[in-house]
Amino acid sequence: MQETTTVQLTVLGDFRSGEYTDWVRHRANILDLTGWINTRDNNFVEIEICGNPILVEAFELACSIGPYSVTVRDIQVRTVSNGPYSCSAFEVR
Amino acid sequence: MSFKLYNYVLSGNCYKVRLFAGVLGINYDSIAVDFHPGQEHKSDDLMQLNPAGTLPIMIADDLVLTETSAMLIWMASKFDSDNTWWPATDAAKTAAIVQWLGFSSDLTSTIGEARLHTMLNRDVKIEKALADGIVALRRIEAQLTEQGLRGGAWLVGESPTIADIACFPYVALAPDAGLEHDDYPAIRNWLYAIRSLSGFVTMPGIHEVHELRNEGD
Amino acid sequence: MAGLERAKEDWYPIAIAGSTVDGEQLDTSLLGINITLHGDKDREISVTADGNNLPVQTRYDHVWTTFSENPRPLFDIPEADEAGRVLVPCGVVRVKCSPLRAVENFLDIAHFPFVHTDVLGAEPHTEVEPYDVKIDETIDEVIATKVKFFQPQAAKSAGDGIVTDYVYRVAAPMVSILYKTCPPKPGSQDVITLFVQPLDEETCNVWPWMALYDYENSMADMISFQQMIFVQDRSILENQLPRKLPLDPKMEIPTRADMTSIAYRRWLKRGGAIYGALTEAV
Amino acid sequence: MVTEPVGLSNNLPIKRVMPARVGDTDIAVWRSASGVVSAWLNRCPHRGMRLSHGFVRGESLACLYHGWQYGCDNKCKYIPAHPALEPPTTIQTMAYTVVEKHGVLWVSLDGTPEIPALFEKLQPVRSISFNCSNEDVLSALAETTLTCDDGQVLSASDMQSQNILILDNPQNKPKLAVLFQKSSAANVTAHLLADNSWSIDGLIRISRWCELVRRRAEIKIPDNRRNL
Repeated sequence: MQETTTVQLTVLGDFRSGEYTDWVRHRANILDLTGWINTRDNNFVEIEICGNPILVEAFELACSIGPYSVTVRDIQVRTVSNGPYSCSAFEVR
Repeated sequence: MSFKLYNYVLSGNCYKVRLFAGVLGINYDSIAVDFHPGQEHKSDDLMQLNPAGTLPIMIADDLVLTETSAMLIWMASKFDSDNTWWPATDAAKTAAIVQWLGFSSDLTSTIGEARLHTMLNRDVKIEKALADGIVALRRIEAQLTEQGLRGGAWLVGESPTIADIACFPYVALAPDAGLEHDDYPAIRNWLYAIRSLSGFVTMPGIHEVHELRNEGD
Repeated sequence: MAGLERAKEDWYPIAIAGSTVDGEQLDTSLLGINITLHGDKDREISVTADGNNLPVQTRYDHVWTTFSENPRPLFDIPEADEAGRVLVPCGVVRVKCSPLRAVENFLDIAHFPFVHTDVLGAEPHTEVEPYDVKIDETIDEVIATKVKFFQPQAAKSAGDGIVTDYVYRVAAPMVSILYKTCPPKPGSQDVITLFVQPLDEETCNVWPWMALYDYENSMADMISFQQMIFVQDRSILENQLPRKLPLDPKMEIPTRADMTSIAYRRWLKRGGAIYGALTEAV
Repeated sequence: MVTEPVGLSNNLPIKRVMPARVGDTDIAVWRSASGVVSAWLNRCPHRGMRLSHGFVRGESLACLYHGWQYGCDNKCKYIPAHPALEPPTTIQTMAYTVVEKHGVLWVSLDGTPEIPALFEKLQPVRSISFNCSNEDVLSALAETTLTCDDGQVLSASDMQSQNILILDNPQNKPKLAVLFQKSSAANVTAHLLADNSWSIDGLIRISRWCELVRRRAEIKIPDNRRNL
C-alpha cells in the first residue's frame, strides 16, 4: 500500500476558454488520481486531489501550466489530509 | 604506456583507435586536440608531426602513424596474442580485411564529411556527401546480409576483425548526419554486436549498451 | 509567424569573437532570415540582413546580433569578469530541434544516468531530490536552486564521484546558465552556459561557453569535455517528437523531476516567447 | 487498414528494439527477454523521445532519455527519477496490434490484423528498402529474372495483390515471396522469403538480385525526384 495525500489547489488565472476543466480531468485520469474540480468563475478554480504524493505533485505541476488557451497566474496548494480518501473518481462539480 | 594518441573526442577516426584499445584492454596516453573550434590540428606543432594535418596521430614505438588502418594493424600485431583481429598468416582473410580498411576511408569521405557539415557547420558539398553516404551504407548492408545468410555476424570471416573496427564508427554515427539506420536491419544487428563486445567504449552519438547494465532493475 | 516579433527583440550569438579574418564573409541564418557576418579591418565585425546593418556587440567571447533597434538588454553574467576564471568558448554544434528544446534539455538532470552515463550520472543513482524553482518577476528569469545530483565525473577536473550542487538560470528564452560545484576550488562555482542561435523554429546552432576555475587541464581538454556532453544530448534532441517545444504538455507526463522544464514553459508562455514552440496540444 | 509487414522476425532478436513505419505512423517494435513482441507509437509518453532508441531490460522497454520503463502490457513499470513510486497503470504507451507469422512481423494500426495465409515453410532472406515508388519497383522486377539452384528461371508474374508478389507456383508452394511494405510515394521496403530449395549460394544470389532490382528501379526516376 503506497501512501496517500489529499491537497486542495486554488488556481487563479484566466479560464474564459473553458478548456481547463476537461484538461484537468484528463490529467487526473492519466495520473490515476481522484477528487473534484469546481470552476467558480472565469478567474478562479478550486481543485481537490487525492492519491500518491508523487503523482499529486505531478498533477500540481501540470495544473500550473494547463492548456495553451488558459493563463494560470498563481496556484496555491494546501494539504488537507494524509490518509485514505472517500472519492472514487474525479468529478466535475 | 603502449602508445600516445593525439585525439579529438568527436572524431570517428580517433574513435577507431580508442575503441580498439578498449576492446584489446590496453592503456594509452591521450592528448586532446582542439580540432573544433580551434583548428589545432593545423597548428605549426602538429603540422610538424603530421604534415597531412589530420587526426588522429599515433606515436607508437619509434613510429609516427597518421593513417588509422596502419594504427589498427600495428595495435593488433602488437597486442592481440590470439591473432584473430588481424590474422596475418591467413592470406584470404587479410586481403578481405584490407579491402574493408580501404572502404572505411570512403565512409569518412561521405558520412564523415556529411556529419562535419550537419553537426559542426563545416563547408561541405552536402547533397553529394549524403547521396554517396547512402551508397556506402547499402554496400555494408549487402555484405552483412550475405554474411548473415552464411551464418556470420561480421564483415570478414566468423569473428570480429579490424575491418569491423574500421567501418563501425562512421556507420554508427550516420544518424548524426541525418542518415538514419531505419532501412538497414543487418547494419543494426552488426552495430549491436560490436557494442556488445567486451571492452567496448562509447563516443558521443553512440550510446552505452544499457541493456547490459542491470542496476536499475 | 507566431512569436517572431517578440523573438526579434533578443540578442543572439552567431560566431566566436575573433574567429573571422579580414574580408571574410560568413553566411548564416537567424530566426529564418539570412544574415551575413563580415570580418573587417582590425577584426571589427559587421552583420547585415538584406544589405542593412544590424546591431552588433561582442560579449562572453561571442559576437551577438539582434534585429531590433531597441533590443532587450543582453543578460548579465557577473562571474565572466571575475579574475582567475578561464573563459572557454566551445565552438558551435548544429542541432535539428527547436532552440527551446535545446535549452529545456540543458535544464534537465534526470537524464544524466542514461545519456551521460558514468560521467554526469550513473545507475542506480537516478533519484531526483526535491529542489526549488521560481520565476523571478523582478529580473524576469527562471531560477532553479538546491538542485543536487550524484555524479561520477562532474567535470574534467573532478576525480571520484561527488554530489554536485546546481543552480540554473534561464536569462533569455534561448540562453541558459548553470552554476555548479567546482571540484578544484571549494566554495566557488563553475559557470557553464548554453547560448542558442535559432536558425529557424526547428533548427539551431548551440554555442556552449564556460567560465571555470581550472588550471590543470588544457583548453583542448575542457572543450572536449563540454563537446562530449553536448553531443551526447544532440541525438536525444533530434529524436524528440514533436520537433517544436509543446507549451501545452497534454501529451506528456511531467513529474516533480521536470519542474524546471514546466517553469520554463510557463515563463515562455507568459512572455509570449513562442518562437520554436507549439501552442496547441499534439 | 491493411496489415503491414514491418520486418523479418530474425532481424528482431530477443531484448532488442527497432524502428518501423506504417504509412505516416512512426512505430517502435521490440522483443522482450522472454520473446514477447510489442509495437508502440514511437514516442515516450513522458517527454516525447523516440522509444526505438530505448533499451530492453527483461520484460520492459526503457526510454533512453530518462529511463522510464514500460512492460509488455504497455503500462509504465518504473520511473527512475522516483524509484519508490509504483507507477499507476494509467500511464501507458500507445500500443498497436503486432502478429508474428511466416517469419514476418505484421503490424495493424486498427487492431484487426489481416495476414495472408499463403505461406508455409518459407525462410527469411532479407529486407531491402527502395527510394522510389512501388510501381517503379514492380516494373524493375518485371524486367529482371532470377535463376534457382535447379536452373529454373523465375520471372515476375502472378501478382497476388498490391502488397505481395509470388514468384513461381502461386497456389501453395512459392519458391520466393516478396512482401511489400509501402511507406510513402517515394519509399518502399520489400521483405523476401524463400522456400527450402535454395542453397546458401542461392540465397546470396537472391540478395544480389534485390540489389539489381533496386538499381533498375531507382534509375527510373530523375535525380531531382529522388528522395535522399
